[in-house]
Amino acid sequence: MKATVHVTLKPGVLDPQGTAIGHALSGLGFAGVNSVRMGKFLELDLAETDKAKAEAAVKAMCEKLLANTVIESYRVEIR
Amino acid sequence: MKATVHVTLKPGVLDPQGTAIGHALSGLGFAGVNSVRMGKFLELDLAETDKAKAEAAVKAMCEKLLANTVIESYRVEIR
Amino acid sequence: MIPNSKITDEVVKEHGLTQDEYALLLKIMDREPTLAELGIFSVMWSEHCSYKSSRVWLKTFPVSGPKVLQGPGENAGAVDIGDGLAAVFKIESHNHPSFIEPYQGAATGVGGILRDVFTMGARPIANLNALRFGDPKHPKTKHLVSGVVAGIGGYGNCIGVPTVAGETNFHPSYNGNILVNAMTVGLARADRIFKAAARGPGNRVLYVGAKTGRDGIHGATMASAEFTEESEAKRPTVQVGDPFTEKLLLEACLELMAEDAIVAIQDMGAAGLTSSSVEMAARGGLGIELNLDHVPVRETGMTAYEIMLSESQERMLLVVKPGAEKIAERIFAKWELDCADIGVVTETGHLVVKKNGQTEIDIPVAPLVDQSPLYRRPHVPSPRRPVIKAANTKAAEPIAALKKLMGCPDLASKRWIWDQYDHLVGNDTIQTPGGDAAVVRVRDTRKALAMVVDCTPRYCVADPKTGGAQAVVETWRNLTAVGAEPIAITDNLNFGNPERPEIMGQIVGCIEGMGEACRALDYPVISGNVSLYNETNGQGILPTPVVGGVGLIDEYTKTVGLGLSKPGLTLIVIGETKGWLGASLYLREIAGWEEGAPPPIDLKLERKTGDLVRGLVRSGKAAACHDVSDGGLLVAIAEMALAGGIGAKLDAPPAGIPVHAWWFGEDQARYVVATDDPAGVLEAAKAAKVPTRRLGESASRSLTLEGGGAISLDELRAIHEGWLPKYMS
Amino acid sequence: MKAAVISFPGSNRERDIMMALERAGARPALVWHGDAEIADTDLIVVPGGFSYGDYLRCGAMAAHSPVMKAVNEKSARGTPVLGVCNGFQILIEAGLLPGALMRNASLRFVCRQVHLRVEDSQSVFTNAYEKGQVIRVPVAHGEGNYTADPDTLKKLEDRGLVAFRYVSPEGKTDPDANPNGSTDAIAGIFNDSKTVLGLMPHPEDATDPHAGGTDGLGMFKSLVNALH
Ligand SMILES: Nc1ncnc2c1ncn2[C@@H]1O[C@H](COP(=O)(O)OP(=O)(O)O)[C@@H](O)[C@H]1O
Ligand SMILES: [Mg+2]
Repeated sequence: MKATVHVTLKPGVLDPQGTAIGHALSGLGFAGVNSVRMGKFLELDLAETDKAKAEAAVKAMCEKLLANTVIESYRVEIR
Repeated sequence: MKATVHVTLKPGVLDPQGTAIGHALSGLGFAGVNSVRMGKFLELDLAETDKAKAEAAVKAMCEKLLANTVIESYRVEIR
Repeated sequence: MIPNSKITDEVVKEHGLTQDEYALLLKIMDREPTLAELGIFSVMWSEHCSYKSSRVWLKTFPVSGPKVLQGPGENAGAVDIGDGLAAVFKIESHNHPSFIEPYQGAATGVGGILRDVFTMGARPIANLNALRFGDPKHPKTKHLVSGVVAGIGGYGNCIGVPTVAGETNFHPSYNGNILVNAMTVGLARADRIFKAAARGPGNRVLYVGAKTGRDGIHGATMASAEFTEESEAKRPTVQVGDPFTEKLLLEACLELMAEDAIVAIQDMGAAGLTSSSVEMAARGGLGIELNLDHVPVRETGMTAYEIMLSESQERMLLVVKPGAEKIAERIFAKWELDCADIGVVTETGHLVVKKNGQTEIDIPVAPLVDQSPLYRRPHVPSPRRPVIKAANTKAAEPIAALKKLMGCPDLASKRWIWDQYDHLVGNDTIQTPGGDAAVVRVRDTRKALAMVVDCTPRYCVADPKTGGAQAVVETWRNLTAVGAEPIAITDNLNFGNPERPEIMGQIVGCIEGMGEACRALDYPVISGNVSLYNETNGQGILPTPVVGGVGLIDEYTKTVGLGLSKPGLTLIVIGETKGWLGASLYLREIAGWEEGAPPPIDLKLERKTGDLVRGLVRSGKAAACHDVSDGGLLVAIAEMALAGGIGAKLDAPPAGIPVHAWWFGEDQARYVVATDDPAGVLEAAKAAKVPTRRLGESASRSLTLEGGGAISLDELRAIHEGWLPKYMS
Repeated sequence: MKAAVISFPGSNRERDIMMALERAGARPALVWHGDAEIADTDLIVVPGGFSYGDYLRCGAMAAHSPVMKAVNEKSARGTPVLGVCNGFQILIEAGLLPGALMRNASLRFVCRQVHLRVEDSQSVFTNAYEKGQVIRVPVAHGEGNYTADPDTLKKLEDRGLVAFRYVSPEGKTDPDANPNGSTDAIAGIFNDSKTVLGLMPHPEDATDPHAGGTDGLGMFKSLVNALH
């Protein structure tokens, strides 16, 4: 199965990268960008064939490694 | 409007980070992870209210800055 | 005033104030405070900001001397190094945040100490770090090591300040409370040191740097509260660092400082806008009025409470000369930083804070600062430990013991760590990590600064006074070993809960020992930091008073390292070896015994021995030099051999001392010198009345002990370099 | 020889490289990234550091700075351009050199002395070295893992456009000697005309006998030889 994981900063947590990208975009002449937030996107290819089990496993991976749950939240999708 | 951008490495481009994460996952005891690919995920908040225009603008941002089209591809969604 | 939102006992308690402290607050205010005012008292009277448990003892440190330009009390201390220049330095802890979020906690710790130094008008030239982690076998340790090291590197590398030295120990007492202490050394013009005292009513107050968010609100109170399981729930209080913004802030501030524009400048560290504005007003004996509507924020709907207590990083508060606002605006705009006029210096002596046209805070500054609680907490001295006779300890075969020691977590090479730190940027690093002290050149002069951090917690727990003195003395020795003249120290006192008399006893003992050593060596304390309540569920850390020392080298080509660079050098130990094994690393690692009184310190002897050694280095008589510390003589020689890639043939120990005590005893006031001119060294030592003994000669690519086996450098190196990478993989 | 050293927000080795140029007898001058013009110069240097914090992708934002247009123009007219570390990343992002620099294979920043083999001594950047010479210089980066598509790699090899490779002190390629996992141990490359050089290591931090040795001086001497 394929899993995708979105890891994003929790609301309110400073995102220096996003801020700098927003700045750079306006410097390049792109007007009207109010804000940019940057996160991570992971695609996992899993041997597991049971959807529920795959989801549980990926969530465990997020808690343990893929996301820093102190400042980040994550979203898992299984296909 | 809100735009989301997924920037991922093109197929065939080596992904050292994804590989390392895959290793780390198996080190943590997660079996059956065949491969991991890592990408970026951006959320933009735009002043533009026309969907087509917003999409065109964000695509231009990707071409110019957000993605390195030599090794990365991107996907834009507007909501 | 805005209406009061019910200050209950519960609310007061949540703010970390005792009933007595709250009563004092009421007396000062002469009315019930607003919640925002309570918040301000809470952070200003926290242990972290007020030093309420340690202040009476800190006053006993010697803080002056002919070279001291600025002692404790400002953002950082400063000493005169000649040529019209000053070395500015300080150490700071970020222990609790680093335990909760190791990467960001450590990174923002580095960011904070850098700001303390460049706030003084100094360009940072080097970073150091002192790290203590729990048992390597503890499930959290590896993750913490990896995050902390990446965070320190991530911040320092990006801002372009080399991280040149540090120390890293492991002990189960740090399982729930790691220590992350970061030190920065900077250079300033001696006649242009900037201070934080507000002057001139009517002068404008400017806010520059990053926008304010809801980061780390209550961070300062958290850093003073004992950890419980629940405190992990305070997680959203961690701040995220932005080294890129800090780099811009650094360059912009230094550019502005070159103009005649600044009256006072203070970084926003712990307790952010609160402590910076209060301290500026207090130091100038004046008031400050702030309008929070002008503070750049990155969240909507922030309250006065939140804005005043936010610990968002990379921000500065300035008071500028009349008309200088324009200069500041131009420079900050060039560096693409926010700069906002948020208030004015007043004559009222009050901190007045307005938001949406309402006065939310109105506190008399002088009593807030001067009447802050001060405790002379009860303390009991640590029980005396017995002196352990070397003859009563396990005698291991020297090569086997050496192998064990060189590969133990505390002594194993920390290359895996410093490889992740850019220790070269600037191209002034004359001695890189791996030696006794790092040496960094002073630009455009022939001088260099030597710098080091040290502490031996196992001595401090065994006998706080001796341990405190030893920490000071070890930095002094490390500076001496590279030929530097030690100038002054900064210190970071890391301890458990001061409300426990045993812990308070450790604090008092360590401070006493440190002060005594500083006085005897003319080596004053010019800055420092205190971190208490490093305790989880009643389990305190080992007492860890980290000392950061800085020394001056007049001619940078005349420093030596510890490496044996060629065969045929005579190795001589300077100082007397009696074979003291109590509280030694040998005893802990080989006999599994953390016991005994630590080696005594004789400060007169230290001084005499160090002065001799410094002379040997400076006169070129020493081709290599290393002080003898953890692990004793044989470990010191092994480190010299590995550093230079040349081994040694060592003579048999003298009669009358157990072989293992000779090689691994930790008697103080000793150095190993490698020389081309043994006669010259012995003569100088004799003139100085310092005992010496020939140890052997540098030779081949192995260490050979007469009558005691041998080991190749390749094998030794594999052991020494192998532990940490293997552990982290 | 005049050299223009470009400074971006977040650059941090501009002074190191200016000192190295001076030690070799050149006259360097700083140029601010916001400037649209570069005064008359014999050489352009894009120094190391963390331009724009290395956010998004290393070098991506700097590659769009106003000054980069001028760099492109001058380069097209033959002015030599040297990019070191972050400068290499910027030149790649700006399209002046092919390929990409990925996270180090270890995923860790690495600062240490490495050995490089000089693969070509015919360029303005390397004429003071011998072909095959091994030099010792430091690296300090987190994203220096060079990669390119097979066609590009083949072209680099066929046309002798690999400038330096990571090797053991004895001059052999060896995985242990490769600090970042770069394909074919590539440490630095030229453009087609060998007027642009990008490399990850820092020769500028090996130009002083008391701070890291002098093996890097050859690069700056080469430039002075060729461009005086
Ligand atoms: N966290 C660290 N960062 C940088 N250098 C470190 C770190 N930990 C240890 N080192 C370096 O490792 C060497 C050995 O450290 P240590 O055993 O504490 O030395 P000493 O016994 O002389 O005090 C020193 O050069 C020190 O600077
Ligand atoms: Mg030492």
